[in-house]
Amino acid sequence: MDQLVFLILSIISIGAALAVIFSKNPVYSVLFLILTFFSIAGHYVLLNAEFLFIVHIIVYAGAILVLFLFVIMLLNLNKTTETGKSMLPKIAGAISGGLLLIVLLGAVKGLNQAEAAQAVNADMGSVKNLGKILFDEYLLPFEVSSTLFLSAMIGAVMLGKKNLKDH
Amino acid sequence: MEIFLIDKIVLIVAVFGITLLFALYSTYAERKVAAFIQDRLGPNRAGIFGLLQPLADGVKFFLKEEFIPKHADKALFILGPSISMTTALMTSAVIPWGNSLELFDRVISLQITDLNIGVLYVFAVVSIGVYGIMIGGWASNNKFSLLGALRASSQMISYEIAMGLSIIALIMTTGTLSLGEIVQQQGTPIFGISGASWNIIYQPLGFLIFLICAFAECNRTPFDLPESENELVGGYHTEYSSMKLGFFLFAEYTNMFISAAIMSSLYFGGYNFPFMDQLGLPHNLVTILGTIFLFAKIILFIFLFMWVRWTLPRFRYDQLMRMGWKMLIPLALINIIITGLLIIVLK
Amino acid sequence: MHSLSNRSKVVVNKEMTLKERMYLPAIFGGMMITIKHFFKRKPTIQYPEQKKRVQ
Amino acid sequence: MQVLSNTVTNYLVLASILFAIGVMGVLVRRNIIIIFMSIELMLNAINLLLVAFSVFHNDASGQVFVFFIMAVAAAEITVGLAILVMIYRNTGSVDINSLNKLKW
Repeated sequence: MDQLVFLILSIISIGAALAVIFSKNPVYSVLFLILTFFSIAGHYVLLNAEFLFIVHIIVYAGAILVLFLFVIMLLNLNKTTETGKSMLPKIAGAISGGLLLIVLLGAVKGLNQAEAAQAVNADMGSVKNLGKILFDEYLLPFEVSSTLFLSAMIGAVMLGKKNLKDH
Repeated sequence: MEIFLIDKIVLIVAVFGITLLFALYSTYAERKVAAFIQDRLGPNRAGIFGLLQPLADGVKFFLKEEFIPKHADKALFILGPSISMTTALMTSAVIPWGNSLELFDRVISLQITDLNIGVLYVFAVVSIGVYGIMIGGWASNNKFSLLGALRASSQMISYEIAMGLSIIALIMTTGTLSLGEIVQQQGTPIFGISGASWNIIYQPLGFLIFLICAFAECNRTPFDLPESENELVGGYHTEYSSMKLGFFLFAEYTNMFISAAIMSSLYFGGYNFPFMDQLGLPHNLVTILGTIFLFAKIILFIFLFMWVRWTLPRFRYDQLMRMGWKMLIPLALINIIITGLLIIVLK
Repeated sequence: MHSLSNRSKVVVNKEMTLKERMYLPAIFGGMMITIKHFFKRKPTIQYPEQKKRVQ
Repeated sequence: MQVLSNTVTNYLVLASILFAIGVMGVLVRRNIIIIFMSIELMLNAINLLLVAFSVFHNDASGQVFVFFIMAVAAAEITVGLAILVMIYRNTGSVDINSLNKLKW
């Protein structure tokens, strides 16, 4: 049962990920990326990581991809054609990407893991457990990441502002 | 196991049916409320008091010509309203529609599923609800629709932040993310009255912020800029016709019903009502009474939504953004700080 | 120019006070007005069945 | 306690495929937005792997790290999209071939 769900989710995520990079229209790319992220969220459910599942949907599907879609619609980018007629860089890129995949898969195959089905702690991914760890052991990184957010926000506002000399 | 499944399926079908019925009759109620506020009578020809009007409207929607503009993106044009409708209906799964019933020696919970991250689930569904409007507006290939879609997305993202912050203060007092538990906690006696310790007593400011954000998230007046008729023709649904338009409108009313239900469960005690344990009634009767009370609260909230719509004018776009970012978010942060201080002091 | 309804008001662009800027009292006042109309008797006449005499 | 029937190798294979697709997207496409999306895809492959490892090794730290990666990704995207809007304003396109001012 679990394995069947895993297989279906994996096929969806790989297919949608391929569609992301090969669709002509950026709006379609964003929509396929949403599909990919939902299937990855499904994997999180399968792994009992309920908190990450919901945060993943809120952060990625709810905020980041809406921003992508917003920018594409705002700048009306759906018609832009890509320059660079020569196919050579594209073929080279595709081949090197494929080679990377082969190397990674080879490394995985060489791991020689004799793992059977494992018993895991089903309660590990709960909000309570993760919250305790986050605010106990990782309090400093948490605060630092909030500073990062603040600086990113200020940076985005400064970048987005029109040049004051123009007025 | 199988009996459990049958319970759930019956419950899901019932909840969907009731939600759709409410959405259907909200359109009728909206027209009646508007009429009464404007010293008119409203629809009163179809059936007694015009009660069959929604059915007539539905038939009309189905029989209208289905029109897809030539330059529209066909697949996304159809996808837009479907996403809107799906996300509008999805939230009803975690709302506790009543306490448990004891039937045939079994305990049946009137909540489809009690996720222990229920509040976050509601939040996630709300945050993906914006895609329906954005995709529909973009696929129409019409500048008014596109403007409506852009406005909808920026408005929803802005108000989601304030909404989340106001919920955080609530969660700090309740200490749980499960909607079922939050409602149950509100049933504890206060001042000797059982079923009256509603969260509105602890979080008045948070509730006000949540209410304003709920108006903005449902695209209701005074925040209905995405579909403002007099500047954007119809906003994101300018190009839609027939049942696809019906889906968009229906999704709006469903959202209104669901957000009314969420507000009643989060802040107004859900199915709890004052003196519920002191009347000495059997458990099942109390449960049924509680569900009736929940629906009464929901109807009151829907009336509030409509009352506000026919009273207040629409905000200007910059006023909307200023209110979201410069008033509601700081207020919500202050609310969090006050709540935290009170929790520390009272402990 | 003379106003027709005697209800015209000269616009003043003064700074709004805190109470006015909160909008809430004004919103509440407006809602009271509409709810008053909600319970008013309606002057509607059901035309084909009910006819008003023309003077 | 719950028994998972998938092994960590399954997740390793899936994550490597997703990561490679992301790399391919960065190399093949010339549109900045698509490149951004490919980077997000790579980050997500890493996230998935971290969650899988954390679950199979019974250590919740991995999930906390995923949380941090999400935070950093969100910050990266806000700044990145702001830069993208500036680029579009100045050059009128989002093709990375138009950004050749610094090329020799």
